Amino acid sequence: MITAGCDVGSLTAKVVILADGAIAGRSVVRCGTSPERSAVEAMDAALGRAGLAIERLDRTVGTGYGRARIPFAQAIESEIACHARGVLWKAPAARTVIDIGGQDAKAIRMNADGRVIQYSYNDKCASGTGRFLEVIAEALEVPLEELGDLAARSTERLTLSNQCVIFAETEIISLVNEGRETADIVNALHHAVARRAASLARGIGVEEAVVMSGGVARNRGMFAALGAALGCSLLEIEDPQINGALGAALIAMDALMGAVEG
Amino acid sequence: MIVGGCDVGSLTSKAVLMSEGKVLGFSLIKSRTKPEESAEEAMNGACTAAGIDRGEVRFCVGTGYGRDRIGFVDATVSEIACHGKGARWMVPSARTVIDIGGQDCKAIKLDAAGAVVKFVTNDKCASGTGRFLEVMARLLGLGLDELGELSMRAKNPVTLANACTVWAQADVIQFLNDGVPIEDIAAGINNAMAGRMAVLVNNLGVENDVCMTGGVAKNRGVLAAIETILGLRLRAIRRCDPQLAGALGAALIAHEKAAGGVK
Amino acid sequence: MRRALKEYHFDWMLHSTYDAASRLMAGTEKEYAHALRYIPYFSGMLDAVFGIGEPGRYFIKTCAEYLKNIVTARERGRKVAITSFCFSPVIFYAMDITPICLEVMTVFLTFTYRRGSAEFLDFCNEAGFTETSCSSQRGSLGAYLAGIGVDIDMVVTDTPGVCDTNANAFAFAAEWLDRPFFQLDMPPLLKGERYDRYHRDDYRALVAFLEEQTGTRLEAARLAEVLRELQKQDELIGELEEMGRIVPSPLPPAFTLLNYAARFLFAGMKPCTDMLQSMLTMARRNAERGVSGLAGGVERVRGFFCYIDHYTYNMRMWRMSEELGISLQGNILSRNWSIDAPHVKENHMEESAYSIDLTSLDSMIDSVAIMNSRMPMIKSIRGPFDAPDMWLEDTLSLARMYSADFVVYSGTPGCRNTWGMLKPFARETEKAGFPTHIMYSDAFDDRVQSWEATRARFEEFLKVRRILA
Amino acid sequence: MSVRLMRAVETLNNEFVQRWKEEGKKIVGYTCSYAPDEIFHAAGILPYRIRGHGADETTIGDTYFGPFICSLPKCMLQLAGTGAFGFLDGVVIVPGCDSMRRLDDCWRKAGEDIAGVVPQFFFHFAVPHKFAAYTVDWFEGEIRRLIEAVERHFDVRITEERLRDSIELYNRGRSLLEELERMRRLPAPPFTGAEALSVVIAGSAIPRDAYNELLEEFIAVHRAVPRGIEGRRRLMLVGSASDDTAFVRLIEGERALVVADNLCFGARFHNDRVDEGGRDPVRALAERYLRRSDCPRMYGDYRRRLEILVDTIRSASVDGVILQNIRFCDLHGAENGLFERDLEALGVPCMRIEREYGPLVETGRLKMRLDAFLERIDGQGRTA
Repeated sequence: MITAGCDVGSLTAKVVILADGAIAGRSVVRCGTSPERSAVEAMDAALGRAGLAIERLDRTVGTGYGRARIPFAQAIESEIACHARGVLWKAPAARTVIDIGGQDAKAIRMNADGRVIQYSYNDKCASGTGRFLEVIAEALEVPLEELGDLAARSTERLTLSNQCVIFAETEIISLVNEGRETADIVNALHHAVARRAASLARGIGVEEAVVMSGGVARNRGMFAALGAALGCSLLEIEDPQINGALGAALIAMDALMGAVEG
Repeated sequence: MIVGGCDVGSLTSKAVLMSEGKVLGFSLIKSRTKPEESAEEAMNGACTAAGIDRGEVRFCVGTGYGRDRIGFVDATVSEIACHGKGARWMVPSARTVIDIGGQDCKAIKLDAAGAVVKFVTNDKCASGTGRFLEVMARLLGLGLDELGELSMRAKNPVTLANACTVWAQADVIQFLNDGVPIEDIAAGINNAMAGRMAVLVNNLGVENDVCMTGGVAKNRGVLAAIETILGLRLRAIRRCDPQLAGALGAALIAHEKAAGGVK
Repeated sequence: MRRALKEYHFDWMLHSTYDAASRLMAGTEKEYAHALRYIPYFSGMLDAVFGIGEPGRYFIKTCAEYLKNIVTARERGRKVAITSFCFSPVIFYAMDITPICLEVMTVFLTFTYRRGSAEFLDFCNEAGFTETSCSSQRGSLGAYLAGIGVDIDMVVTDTPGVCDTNANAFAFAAEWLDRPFFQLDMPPLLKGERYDRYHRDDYRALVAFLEEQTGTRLEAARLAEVLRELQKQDELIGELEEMGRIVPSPLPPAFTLLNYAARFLFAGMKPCTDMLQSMLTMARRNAERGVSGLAGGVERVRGFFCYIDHYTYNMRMWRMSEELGISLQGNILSRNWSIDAPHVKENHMEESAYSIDLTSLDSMIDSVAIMNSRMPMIKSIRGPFDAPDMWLEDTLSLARMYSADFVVYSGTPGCRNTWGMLKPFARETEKAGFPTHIMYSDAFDDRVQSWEATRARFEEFLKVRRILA
Repeated sequence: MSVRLMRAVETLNNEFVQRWKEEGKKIVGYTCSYAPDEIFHAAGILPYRIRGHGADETTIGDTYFGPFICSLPKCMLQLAGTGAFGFLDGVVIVPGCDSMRRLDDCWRKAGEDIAGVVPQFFFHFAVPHKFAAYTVDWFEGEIRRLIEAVERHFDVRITEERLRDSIELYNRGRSLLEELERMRRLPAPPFTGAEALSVVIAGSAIPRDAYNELLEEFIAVHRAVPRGIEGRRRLMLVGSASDDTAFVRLIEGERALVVADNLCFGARFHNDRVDEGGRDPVRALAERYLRRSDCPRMYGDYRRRLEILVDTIRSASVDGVILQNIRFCDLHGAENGLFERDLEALGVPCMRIEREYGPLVETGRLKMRLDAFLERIDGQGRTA
């Protein structure tokens, strides 16, 4: 049985191909303005890695912001369900999932069967998103991927109070103007985003083990800051960026198996 | 007598050199992380453009976020006064100035003599800033000027969440995904921006003539939308790039200060 | 506010629209379609309301008449008062004062204007009013501040102690328009001699204020007449509320809206009784046939709103409910706290309810005072959310009684009052077994969150929480 | 500036609080200036005004409060949730506004998650929104309910005699603060607005008898100052609760002086007296605390508040007024709009600012606007 999950987010599109319960191919591509094209591009890349033709896929599930526009998906699922499903597969002990996505952050609480008990999105106007990190990285002229390493070199604790992305950018510029170290600013940024995500999770109740899902989890500084904000250690999963797509592929698999069983 | 104005903003930095009421040269650069470096680069650029030596500048006024970090200026003045002054030079009949900068926007009311009578700035939310348009344009894969051009062709502009830039983005993505024509989204973006500006201007109490400065003044869509909402025509700026208003005003104030003796 | 908008008189515009609509029902299908070409945006709302049959037509007629009263108040020598939705209008009718309920006018706006209330909202900010305040008053208030509505004689509100944003909007309006202002103030608790006395003292001060403004005395006979009609209405509402318990519910989702109209526009007036009567007839017919009040006839799930419904724009919320097969079991604000109301009896909440005593002018004023203190929001959303008689208790008892499958919060970001306690509140409703969805949208302002996004999030909730597979 | 006063502003658990606790005495915190200090003092309890000072994040605040809520109660909850108010034996929530009112709900709920952050004595104290004979009656009843609750919980007696003594002591303090206010308005004030605000705030966290002594000392020292501060623009600060002296320092900079304010942490806190001659001290307290309706929470009383402002502007020779409000503060957000309209019409330059409560960061934007405002007052840019 071969299934695929396609997660078209606001910044990147991801595809995971599952063949008989193992990841056969994966891809991450940067989104253009057309979700269709991004989806196709990501799918082609993943198929290429898996050495498969699209006809071989038994079922594909789409998710993410652009889910309704994925041309080859047979079904669509919410990101909430996909992230929960993906995490459960990789870390069965997980009960709380935090995903800091491009446009929004989500906290999900689930039971042992992977059923979503409660979830919440970031509050309106909040800055705890991946987009926030991106804007600031740009303002600081630091590549997004390097934020984590940079924060590790921080020596002084700074506080960022602005919740608005744009005004936080101004706040950061004034910190730069004051001659603050970039490492300290980045560290403060991570903690600011982490604190917002932690409040979000606390609102629905945090149950361990906690897993951070989504691309931002690859940022070591962010990962550590979230643990600190929650006051517990996070369970690490491999390749968190493709977790949503993986969840979608798993849900596709579940559906086929359910159909067989039924 | 050659005087200079240097406007170090968070996104762009500008320098203008003037002599006897004429612009000798200017430069407009993307700001660097350190304002002193931005100022140096901008001023050197302006000198090169004017073909003069830095030493020839008799008096220089600094303005913008980084104004206190510019080493070479003789005095600093707030952006509000500089934009008012600069706009006045561009449009001598101006009584209301709308300036949309990268990180904030302002509406300034001038008296007959050109002094600032009152001003309002947007400190509530960044959705009424130039940065908002920039983020949106990139999301649509457009240049800032294209955003303006395209929006003029809209048939059914969308209504956009104007409360927050991030959330407006989420809406834009949703619209893109729903297959809404890009010009309708572009128009929605410009309308949201114009709507926020209009509230600011009306709160100040609009008085003719009205002109608009700052980078966004180059966006035809926003201009048109503001004109529609305010129900008046904006005076066109032709004498120089509207984005230079702050630096220009600083240079004009430098001239006054130098002529009147340093206060 | 654009100049073009200022060229039209706001209340007349609404009045002509609803008046024309109310005439449409007499014509043929073809005439209806033809007439709607001239008010295309309004058609979504009209289709939905006329779609529910006779009660919908009564509703439009009631709205038209309410608006007509407003635009003709001056020529009829009536004083005009701006007031709030949670303020019982009976006292105005008994004293020949024409009320303008700001929140209802805002709802009318969102139903009628394509751009909704946006420019009116913005005008308030241009006038110096804070942009973070509630959109429900700001929407139509903008028109009165801009001077394109009828001339106002006084401002009367009853939200101090309950909702700052609301009370503050009325205080601002009074000052800005330079008109006499009266507030009924609400203590944080509801029951007990000390609270009753305060409610009564305060209401007597209101009556004195209204007498001073109108230069006439409140007459016992007039008040009795209005209250008798109100008693009839309370009975009808009670029966409708009882029928809402049936599974499937015979009540169409839009009945919530009609119910509002009954309480907030025309309480104690004849047209409102007719509308309620017609609603009941229809509900009974559905119940007899065992069908749901939903257009499709099939109820898939039942939802209870813990605050208000989502108005913005064009009845989309109700239309979506029809599509998805969701019976809306009303909300906290659509509840009537008459002593005979089914939920009052069921939960033994007599002390938190009101009864009408027609014995004397004094007894009637006392009755109205207590009734007013039991108006929607005024009753349930004053003290701490988990105190007796307050938001949580009311929500849970009603959600249980009406067999709701889930609870939804919809409001406005301007609602400091509910957003201040919403997270702990939702935690409690979840604990009680009700999946709870929080909408981040604004019921009156599309610009806060687009309807598309609001709907997508809501459907996601129904799916992820496995309410609607 | 007295070091002891200064420390009481900067430290929540200040030396006076510590000593008070060491003596085994009780402290009750309250959230708004409508709570009558005298009641607690008469019970031998230290009344302590709860602030949000020092909270540099609001993770706990945001867990319970929604997003569209004033940052002041969020900061208060943040501190409470981290145990910073562990020295309080009781808390009185005064529903000054909706956001503050919900501190009741949120604080109690935080107590379910974080052990020990809700003191046993937790009291919701209501204040009517208008002044009339029957509202004073009701408020008097509410004060009596508070007295009874305090007596029962802390096993104390609030006698009429002790209450009269407390009223006298606090009135004495009010007179001293009035003197401070008068000195502030001199043509050359001997201290800055930031200092003046510090002195007033300190009073909300120090036992009143000790505070009165410190105040007398402060006044005496500054009376002796040969030359006050001259040559600055004179500003008045109006609006939402602010106990941030750094904010005032930023406003003052080198060119301005805040010579008057209308803030509930400032001058609003101490104007007016409690009647000492009346028959019933509780009635006198009800009258004073309700009548002194300088907060826009008292709806329909705008004209009176405008008069207070105009009087102050005249007597303090104010050059410009800064109307600030915390984001989501509906009350001041609306009233500032009216003040701006009416004061500008009288020729008083005004500037509105919206801000967040909390650590003063990103001062660049604010500084630019303050500079522009001073330039406007100076009439700079006017070409002859």
